[in-house]
Amino acid sequence: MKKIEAIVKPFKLEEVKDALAEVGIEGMTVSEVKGFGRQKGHTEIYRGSEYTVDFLPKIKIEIVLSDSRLETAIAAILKAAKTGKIGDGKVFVYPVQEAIRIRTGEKGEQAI
Amino acid sequence: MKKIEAIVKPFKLEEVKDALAEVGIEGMTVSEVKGFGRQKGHTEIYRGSEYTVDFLPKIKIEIVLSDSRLETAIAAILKAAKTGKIGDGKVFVYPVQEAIRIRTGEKGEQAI
Amino acid sequence: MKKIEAIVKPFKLEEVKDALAEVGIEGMTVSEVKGFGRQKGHTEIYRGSEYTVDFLPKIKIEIVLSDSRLETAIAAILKAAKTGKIGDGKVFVYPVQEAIRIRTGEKGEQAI
Amino acid sequence: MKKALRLFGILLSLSLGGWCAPAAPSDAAAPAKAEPTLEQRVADLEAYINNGPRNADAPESKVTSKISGPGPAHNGWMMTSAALVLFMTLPGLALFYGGLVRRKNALSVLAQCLGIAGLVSILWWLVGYSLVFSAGNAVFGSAGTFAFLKGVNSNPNTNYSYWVSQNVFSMYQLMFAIITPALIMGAIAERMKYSAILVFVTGWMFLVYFPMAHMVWGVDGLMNGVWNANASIKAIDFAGGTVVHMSSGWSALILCLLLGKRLGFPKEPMPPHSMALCMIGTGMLWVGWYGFNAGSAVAADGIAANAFMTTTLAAATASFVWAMAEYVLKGKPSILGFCSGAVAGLVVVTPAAGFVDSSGAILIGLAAGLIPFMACYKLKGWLGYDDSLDTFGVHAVGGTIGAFLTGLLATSSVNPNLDLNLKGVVGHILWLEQLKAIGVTLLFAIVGTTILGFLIRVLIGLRVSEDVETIGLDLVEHGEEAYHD
Amino acid sequence: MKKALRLFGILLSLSLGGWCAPAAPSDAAAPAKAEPTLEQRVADLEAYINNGPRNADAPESKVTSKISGPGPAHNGWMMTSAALVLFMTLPGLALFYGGLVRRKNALSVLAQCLGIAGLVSILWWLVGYSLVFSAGNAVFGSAGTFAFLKGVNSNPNTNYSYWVSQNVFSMYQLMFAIITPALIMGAIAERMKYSAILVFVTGWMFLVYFPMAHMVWGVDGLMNGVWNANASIKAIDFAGGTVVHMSSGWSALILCLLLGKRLGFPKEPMPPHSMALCMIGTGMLWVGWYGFNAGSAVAADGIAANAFMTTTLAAATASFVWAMAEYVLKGKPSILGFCSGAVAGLVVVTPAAGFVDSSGAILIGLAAGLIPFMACYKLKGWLGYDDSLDTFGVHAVGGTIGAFLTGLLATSSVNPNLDLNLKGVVGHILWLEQLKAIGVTLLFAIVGTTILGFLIRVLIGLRVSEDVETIGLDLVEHGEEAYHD
Amino acid sequence: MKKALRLFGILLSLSLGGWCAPAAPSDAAAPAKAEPTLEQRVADLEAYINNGPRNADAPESKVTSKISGPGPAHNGWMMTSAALVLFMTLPGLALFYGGLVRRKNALSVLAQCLGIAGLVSILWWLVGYSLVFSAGNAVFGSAGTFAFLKGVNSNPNTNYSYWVSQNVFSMYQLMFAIITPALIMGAIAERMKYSAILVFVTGWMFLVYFPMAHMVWGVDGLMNGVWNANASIKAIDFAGGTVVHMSSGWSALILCLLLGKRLGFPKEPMPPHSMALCMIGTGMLWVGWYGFNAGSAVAADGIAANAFMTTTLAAATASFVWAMAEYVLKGKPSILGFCSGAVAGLVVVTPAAGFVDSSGAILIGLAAGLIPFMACYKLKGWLGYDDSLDTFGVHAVGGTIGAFLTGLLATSSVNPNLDLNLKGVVGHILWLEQLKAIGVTLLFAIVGTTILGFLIRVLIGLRVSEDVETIGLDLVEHGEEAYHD
Ligand SMILES: Nc1ncnc2c1ncn2[C@@H]1O[C@H](COP(=O)(O)OP(=O)(O)O)[C@@H](O)[C@H]1O
Ligand SMILES: Nc1ncnc2c1ncn2[C@@H]1O[C@H](COP(=O)(O)OP(=O)(O)O)[C@@H](O)[C@H]1O
Ligand SMILES: Nc1ncnc2c1ncn2[C@@H]1O[C@H](COP(=O)(O)OP(=O)(O)O)[C@@H](O)[C@H]1O
Repeated sequence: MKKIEAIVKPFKLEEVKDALAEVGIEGMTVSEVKGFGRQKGHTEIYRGSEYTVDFLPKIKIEIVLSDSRLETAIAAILKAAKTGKIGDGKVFVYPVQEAIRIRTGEKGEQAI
Repeated sequence: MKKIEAIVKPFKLEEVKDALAEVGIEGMTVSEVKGFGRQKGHTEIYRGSEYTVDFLPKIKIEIVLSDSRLETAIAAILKAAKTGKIGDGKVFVYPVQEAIRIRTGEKGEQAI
Repeated sequence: MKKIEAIVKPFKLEEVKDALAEVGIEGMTVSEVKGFGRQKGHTEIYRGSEYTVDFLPKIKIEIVLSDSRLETAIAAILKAAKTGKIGDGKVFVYPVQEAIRIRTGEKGEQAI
Repeated sequence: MKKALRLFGILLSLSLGGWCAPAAPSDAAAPAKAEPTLEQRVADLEAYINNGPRNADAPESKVTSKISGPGPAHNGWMMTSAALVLFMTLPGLALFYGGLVRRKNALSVLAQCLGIAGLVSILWWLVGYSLVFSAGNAVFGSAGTFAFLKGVNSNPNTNYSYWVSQNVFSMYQLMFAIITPALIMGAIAERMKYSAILVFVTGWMFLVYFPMAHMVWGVDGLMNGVWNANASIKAIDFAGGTVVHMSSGWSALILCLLLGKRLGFPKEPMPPHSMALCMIGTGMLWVGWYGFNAGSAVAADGIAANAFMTTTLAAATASFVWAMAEYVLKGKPSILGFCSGAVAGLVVVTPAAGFVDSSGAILIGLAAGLIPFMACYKLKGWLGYDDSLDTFGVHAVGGTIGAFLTGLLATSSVNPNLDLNLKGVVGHILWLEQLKAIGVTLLFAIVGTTILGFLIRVLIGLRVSEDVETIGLDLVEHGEEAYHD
Repeated sequence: MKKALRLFGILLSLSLGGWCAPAAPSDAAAPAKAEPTLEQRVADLEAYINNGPRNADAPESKVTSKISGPGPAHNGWMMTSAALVLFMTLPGLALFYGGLVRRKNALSVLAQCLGIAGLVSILWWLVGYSLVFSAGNAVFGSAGTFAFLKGVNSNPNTNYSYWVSQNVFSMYQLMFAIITPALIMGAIAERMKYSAILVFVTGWMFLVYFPMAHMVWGVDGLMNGVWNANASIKAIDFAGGTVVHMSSGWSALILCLLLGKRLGFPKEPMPPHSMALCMIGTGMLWVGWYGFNAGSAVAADGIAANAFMTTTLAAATASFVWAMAEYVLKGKPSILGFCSGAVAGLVVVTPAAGFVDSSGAILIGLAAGLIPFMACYKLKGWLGYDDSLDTFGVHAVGGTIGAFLTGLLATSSVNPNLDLNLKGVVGHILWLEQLKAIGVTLLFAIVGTTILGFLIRVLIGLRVSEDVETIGLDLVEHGEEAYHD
Repeated sequence: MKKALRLFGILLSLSLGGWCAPAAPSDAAAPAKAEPTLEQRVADLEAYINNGPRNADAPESKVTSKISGPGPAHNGWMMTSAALVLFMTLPGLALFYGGLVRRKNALSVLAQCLGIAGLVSILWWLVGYSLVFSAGNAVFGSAGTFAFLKGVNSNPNTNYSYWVSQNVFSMYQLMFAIITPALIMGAIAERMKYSAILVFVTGWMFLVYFPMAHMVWGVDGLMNGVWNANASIKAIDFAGGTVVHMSSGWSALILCLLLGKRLGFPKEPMPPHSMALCMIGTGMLWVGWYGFNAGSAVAADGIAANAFMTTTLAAATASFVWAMAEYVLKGKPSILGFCSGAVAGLVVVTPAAGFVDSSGAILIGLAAGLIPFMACYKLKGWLGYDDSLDTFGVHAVGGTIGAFLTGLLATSSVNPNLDLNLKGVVGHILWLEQLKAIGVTLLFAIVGTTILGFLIRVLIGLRVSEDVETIGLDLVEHGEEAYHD
C-alpha cells in the first residue's frame, strides 16, 4: 500500500476529486494548508504597515491505496490539477505499512 | 518507530485521547480535516441553489511511537473510536525513520 | 528522499522558515495543528463552567528533500525552533518514495 | 395553600371568561361638542409638553381639541423605542445567545429568534394585542375588541397614553411580546426540535404571556397597581420584571428540566463559539434596553428621563461588579462576566427603572452583579440542571430580585404616578404586594410551561435525536452552516 | 409603442432641459409683515403638533411666525431616521451582502458600500440634491438652485416639510441616494472591477437615480401624484418602491447580464461564507428600515406612526411565510429564508407603508413571502442569469409587486393627503397609474444601465481577469484579507 | 515659556482648589411667584420650540411656568443621542479596535471597553459629573454639589439646557467620559496589563478628563468661550475636539512610548484578525457619532440640524479621500482606508460640527482624509513608536487639526450663540484662541499621562510578561478565547 499526498491549488479540489472518482478512488482525506515555494506571495498594507504574505493557501489531499492503483491515481491527479502556472503543487508518495477500517476492523487493502 | 494516523469522527476525539492515555500514550498531534468516503454528505440550500457537501468534518490524530506500543495503541483507538456506523474512519500505519525532541535534542524513542 | 515533519510553536514559524531558507530549502507546506504532550494546557471558565484545554496550538511544517540535505535542514530547524521551554515540539523523519511536480511532471529530486 | 388554590380557581375562570367578554362598545354617536377656547387650546399644548390629558380627554368633557392626534415628540420617541426593542432581539439577543453556543448550533439560535419574531407578530395582529390591551377582566382582555388590530390607528388610546399613536403603542408592545419567549431559548439551546419550539411558543403566548401582560399592564389588570384603582394586587412593574424576565426565566427552568441535559453535559467542553458575537449582542442589548426601559414611560417625559439614568447606572455597575467578583475570586475578569453582569443589571432594574432614584439604581446594580453571579457559578453546579445559556440564572433570579427590590426602593418623588392609587402602599407594604405578584407570576410560568411541555413531549416530542444533536442543529434542521471558510 | 416612444422623447428633452433650467428666484425683498396675534401664535403651535402649515406659510400671508425655524420633534425624528437609513447601508447592507459572498470576496462588498457612501455624498453635495429637490421640470430639478448645498440651512423648505430643517431633509434623502446604488452590488458581486463600479455609479446617479427621485418626489415631478397637482402620472410611492427598489433591482438585472456569470457558476458551490454576518445585517436592515419608511412621512406624525406599523407587520409576516414555505416544500426553514423574507417584506411594503392599513400590510407580507421566494427559487434557475445575491429576485420583483399592490390597497382613511390631488384616483384607477409609473421606471433603469454598461465595458472593461476572480477580489483589488487566524 | 509656566501654576492651584470649593447654595426659599399670563404661557411654548428660556428662567423672574419640566422633543432627542454615543463604545469602538488586533488579543480589547464603561460610570456617579458640570473655578467644578448625582433629577439644569432633563444630560455626558479613555486603548493594545489599565484610567479621569471637560464645557470653565463670558481663553469646541480626541490622542502617544513596542514590532506581521469586525465597528461609530455631534446641541434644534449635516459631509468626504489617496499612491483602495478616513473625518469635524457650514464641512473632510493619512503612513514609520491602532495618528493629529480649523471656519451665521460672547473673536482671532486651547490640552494630556504612567510603571508595572504577550492576553488575562471552531 502507498499513500499519495497531493498539494494542489484550492480551486482545483473539485476537479481532482472528480478525476479520482473516475478512476475508482473513493476515499480520501483533505486539509487546508499553506504552501511556500517558488510561487510568490502577495503584499498586504494596513495603514502604512506592509506585510509580505509568503504562504499561499493550498489543499492537501491524502489517499491511501493499493500499489496497483498508484499509477492511474497519480496520472489522474496530474491531469486534473495542472494549470501550467507556477504553484500548481506536488505529488508525494510514501510507503504505508498497514490500514484498518475502524468500523469493521478490516485490515489491509480491504480497509481502504 | 511507527506513526499512526487515525481519521476519526470529531466528537470521538476526547474518548480516543483518554483511551490512549490509559495505555500510556501521552504525545500526539491533532488536526481538523475533511473526509470523503462511503459516508454520504449532506445537501445545503441557499435561496434555491442546492449544494451537495461531500466532505465531512473529521479529526486526524497523529502519534509517533515505538514499535512495541503499536498494537496496544491501535487497539485502544479502534475501541474508542468505533460507533459501528459508516464513516467511523481509518487507522493508517507508516514507518518512521527518526524522531528528535527540539527542546533537548534527544533522538529516537527518547524523543517521543 | 525524505520528509521532515516538524511540530513547532506557532510564533517560531517565521524564524524556522528563514533558517531553512538560509540553508537553501525553499519549498515547504505548513498547517495549523493542535498538540498534546507534556506541556500543560490551560483552563477557561465560562460562567462557572471550567474547561481544561489540553490541546495547544502548534504549527506543522512538512518538507520533502533529498537525503543529502537532511542533516543541515534538521540542524537549522532545531536551532531556530528551540526556546528551551517545554512544548518546543518534535522533528520526525519519514521515507519518501517519489515526488512529482504537477506543473511540469518532473520527478524525484528535480521536483522538490 | 387553600387560598392559593382559590386564587388559582378565580384566575382560571377569569382566563376562560376573557375569551367571551363582550367587545367594547363602539364610540356611540356623541352629542356635538364645543370648540375649545384659546385658554383651553393653550392648556392642551401645555398638556402635550407635560404628557397630561387634553381638556377633551376628561370624562364627560364638552370640548374638542385642536390637537386631538398624536403628539410628535412622544410619538417619535416611542417609534425610536420600538425600533430599539426590536434591535434587542434582531440581532441583539440572537448574537448574545448565538455566540455562546457551539459553532454547529449557531444558526439554530438565529432561526429561533427570527421564527419567534414572525410567529408572535402574526399572533399579536390576530388577537394578542387585543387580549392584552383591551378592557376585559382582571386576567385577560377581550379577544374581539382589537382583533386584527381593527381600530388600532394613529390616534392615541388614552387608556395608555394621551399622546402616542395606538398603532405605535401596539408595535412597541409587540416587541416585548417577541423578546420574552426568545429569552427562553437560552435554556433549551442546542437540543430542542424546531417544530416543538414553534408549537411551544404559540401555546405559551396564550397560557402565560398574554395573561401576564394583561394582569400587569392592562387597564383593568389584576396586578396593575399604578393605573388600576381596583387591582387586587397593588404591585408595580415598570418595564416588565415579572411579565418579561420572571415569566421567561422560570419557564426556561421548567422547560430545560423537561428537556434534559445536552449530550455530554457537563463532561464535554462546550465553550462559546464566538465571544466576539456574544459581546456585540450585549452592546446591542444594552443600547436597545433604553427603548425597553425609558420607552416604558410611553412618553419622552421626566419619567423616561429617570428610567434612562437608572438603566445606565444599574447596567454599568452590575457589569463592573460581576467581572470584579471574578477578578477577586478567580483572578480573571472575563468578557462573559462583563456581559453577563450588564445583562443582569438591565434585568434587575427593569421593573424599577421609572420608580427608583440614582442611589437605588446603584444598589440594584450591586445586587445584580452579585446574586445572579452566584446563581450561575454555584447554584447551577449544585442543582445540576442544564440551563445552556443561563436564562434561569440571569432572568429568573434577576427578575425576581428586581421585582422585590422595586418594592423596597420605589419612591413617588421620582414618579408622581405612584401617588394616584398607591399612596399608603409605596414605602410601606409594597414589598408584600410585590411578593404576591411574584407568586402569581411563578404560578403562571410554572403551571403553563409544565402543561405545555408535557403535552408537546407526548404529541410530537421536544428533543432532536442523538444523531442530530451530534451533527448539530444547523445542518440537519436548517440545511445551512454558519460559516464556510 | 408609438406612445412609449413619444413619452421617451418628452422625457429626454426634459432631462436635458433640467440642466439649463433657470435658478429659482431668490427670496425677493418682501414687504414688511405683521407680528402674529396671540390666536395666530397658538394656531402656529398647534400646527407644529399637527404637522401643518404656520399662518406665515400660507401663500400671500401677511404675518410672521414666532416659531419660524424647525420644530424639534419632527427634526429629532428625522435626524434619528437619517441615522437609521445610513445604518441600513453601513454596516447593514454591507453585512447582509458581505456575509453571502465567499470569504475571499467579503471585503470587496464592504469596499463597494463604503465607496458608494463617499462618492454619492460628494455628488449629492455638488449637484445631486439640487437636481432632485429644487423646482425644475417634470424630470429634473435645476442644477444650480442648491448646488454645493448653497442655501440649504436649518430652516425648513416648505415644499417638503413645514417643520424639518432643510439640511436634515437633504441628509435624510442623501441616505436613500447612497443605499440605492449599493443595492445593485448584490447582483454583480464577486466579479466586477472596482474602478468600473465607481464610474458606473457616478453615471447611474445622473442617468437613473436623480431623474427618478425628482419625478417621484420632486415638487414638480412627473409622477408625484400626492403633492404635484400637475403630475402627468398620478402615481404614489411612499418611501421609494420605484425610486429605490425597482430602479436598483432592474438595473441590477441588466448589469449582471452584461457582466456574465461568475467563473464556475452554477456548478461550483458558492455558499455564503458567514450566515451569521448575513443575519446581523438583516436585523440592522429591518431596524434601519423604520427610518426609511416611517421617516418618509418627514414628520413624527400619524402617517409615520402608520408606516411604522405596516412596516413591522409586512416584514414579520413575509419573513415567517418565506421560511414556512421552505419548511413545507424542502423540510427545512432556513436562516437565509427568514432573512430574505424579512427583506422582501420590507421592500414590498416600502411604497405602501404610509398609505395602507394593518390588513393591507399583512396581505403585502403574504405576497412578499411568496412571490420573490418563487423568483429566487425558480425563475433564476429557469432563466439562468447569475444575480449573485438576488437583487433582482428581491428588489426588482418585490419593488414591482409593491408598486402595484400600493395601487390596490392605498386608502385615504390612513393618509388624508391622498385626498389632496387624488380624490377620484385612489380606490379607482390608481393601479393603472401605478402601472404607468412602473413602466417609466423600467424605461429609465433599463435604458440607463444598458447605455452605461456598454460604454464602460468598451472603455475600461467591467470585469476583473480570471486570475483575479480565482484569487479573490479582496487580495488583488484591495490588498487585504477579511480574516487572519 | 515663562508665561506657560505661570499658566501652569494657575491651573495647578485652580485644580487643587476645585476640591474644596463650597457647594452651590441650595435653592433658597423663594418669594411666592405669580402665575404666568396667557401670553406668557404661549411665549413659554414658543420657547420650547425655539429652545429658548421660559419667562420663569429669566434671572429675577417673578412668574412661574406651566411647563417647568423637560421638553419632550429635546429630551427624546437627547436620550436617543446618549444611546447612540454609548453605541459608539459598546460595541462600536470595541469592534473597530477589536477587529484590528490579532486574534489572540481580540477579547482583551473588549474587556478594556467594557471595564472602562463600568468603572467610569461609577466614578461619574460618585463625583465626576459634579467635578465637571457644577460651578466651581475655571478648572474644576465642585466635588460636592452633585456628588452621587444628588439633586440630578428630571428637571433641566438651565446652565446647560432649558429643556433637557438634567439626569439625561448627565448620562449623555457620561457616554463621552466613557469613550474618551477607551480611545486611548488603541495605542496600547496587545501588551498592557489589565490591572494597570484600570488604575491608569481612574487616575487619568481625575488628572486629565474631568478638568479638561470642565474647562471646555463647565459653566465657568477656562476655555468655554461660547457660554462663559469670563473665559480666559475664548476658544470653542462643539463636541469635544480638545476634550475627547486631543486629550485621548496625545495621552495615547505618551502611554505607548512609556510602554514600549509590541514584541516583534515592526518585523513580525500583525495584520487585523478581522477587517469585517473593524468595518462593522466603523459603521456603528459613524451612526453613533450623530448622537455625539448633533446631540451636542443639547436640543433637537437648528444647531443640531447643522451638526448633522456637517458630520455627514465630513465623514463621507474624508472616507472617500483617504481611500482614493491610497488608490492613487498604492493602487489599492483598502477597506481600512475607507474606515480610517471616515473616523478621521468624524474626529476632525467634532469641534466644528455646530459652527461651520456645508462648505466648511467639505474642506474639513478633505483635510481629514489627507493629513491623518500621512501621519499614519509616514510619520509613524519615521518616528518609530508603536501606536498599535493609530490613536495618535487619527485622534491626536485629527483632533488638533479640527480644533485649529474650527477657529478658521466657524461662523455665527450657522450658530447665533457665537454672537453672545465672541462677537469680535469669531472670524478674527479665534484661531489664536484655539491655539491656546490646544496648548492647554497638550499640557494636561502630556503632563497628566506622564506622571501617571511613570507612577504605575514603578508601582505595579505597565506591561504583561513576554510569555503572556506571546500566548495572548485573552487566555492569560481573561481566561477565554474569542473563537472556538
Ligand atoms: N520541498 C517541498 N516539500 C513540501 N512541500 C513543498 C515542497 N516544495 C513545494 N511544496 C509545496 O508545493 C507548493 C507549490 O510549489 P511551488 O514551488 O510554489 O510551485 P510549483 O509546484 O509550480 O513548483 C508549495 O506552495 C508547497 O505547498
Ligand atoms: N483511501 C483513503 N485514503 C485516505 N483516507 C480515507 C480513505 N478512505 C477513507 N478515508 C477517510 O476515512 C473516512 C471514513 O471513510 P468512509 O468510507 O466514509 O467510512 P468507513 O470508515 O466507515 O469505511 C473518510 O471520511 C476519509 O477521511
Ligand atoms: N508521540 C508523539 N507523536 C506525535 N506528536 C507528538 C508526540 N509527542 C509530542 N508530540 C507533539 O509535540 C508537541 C510538544 O510535545 P511536548 O511533550 O508538549 O513537549 P516537548 O516537545 O518539549 O517534549 C506536542 O504538543 C505534540 O504536538
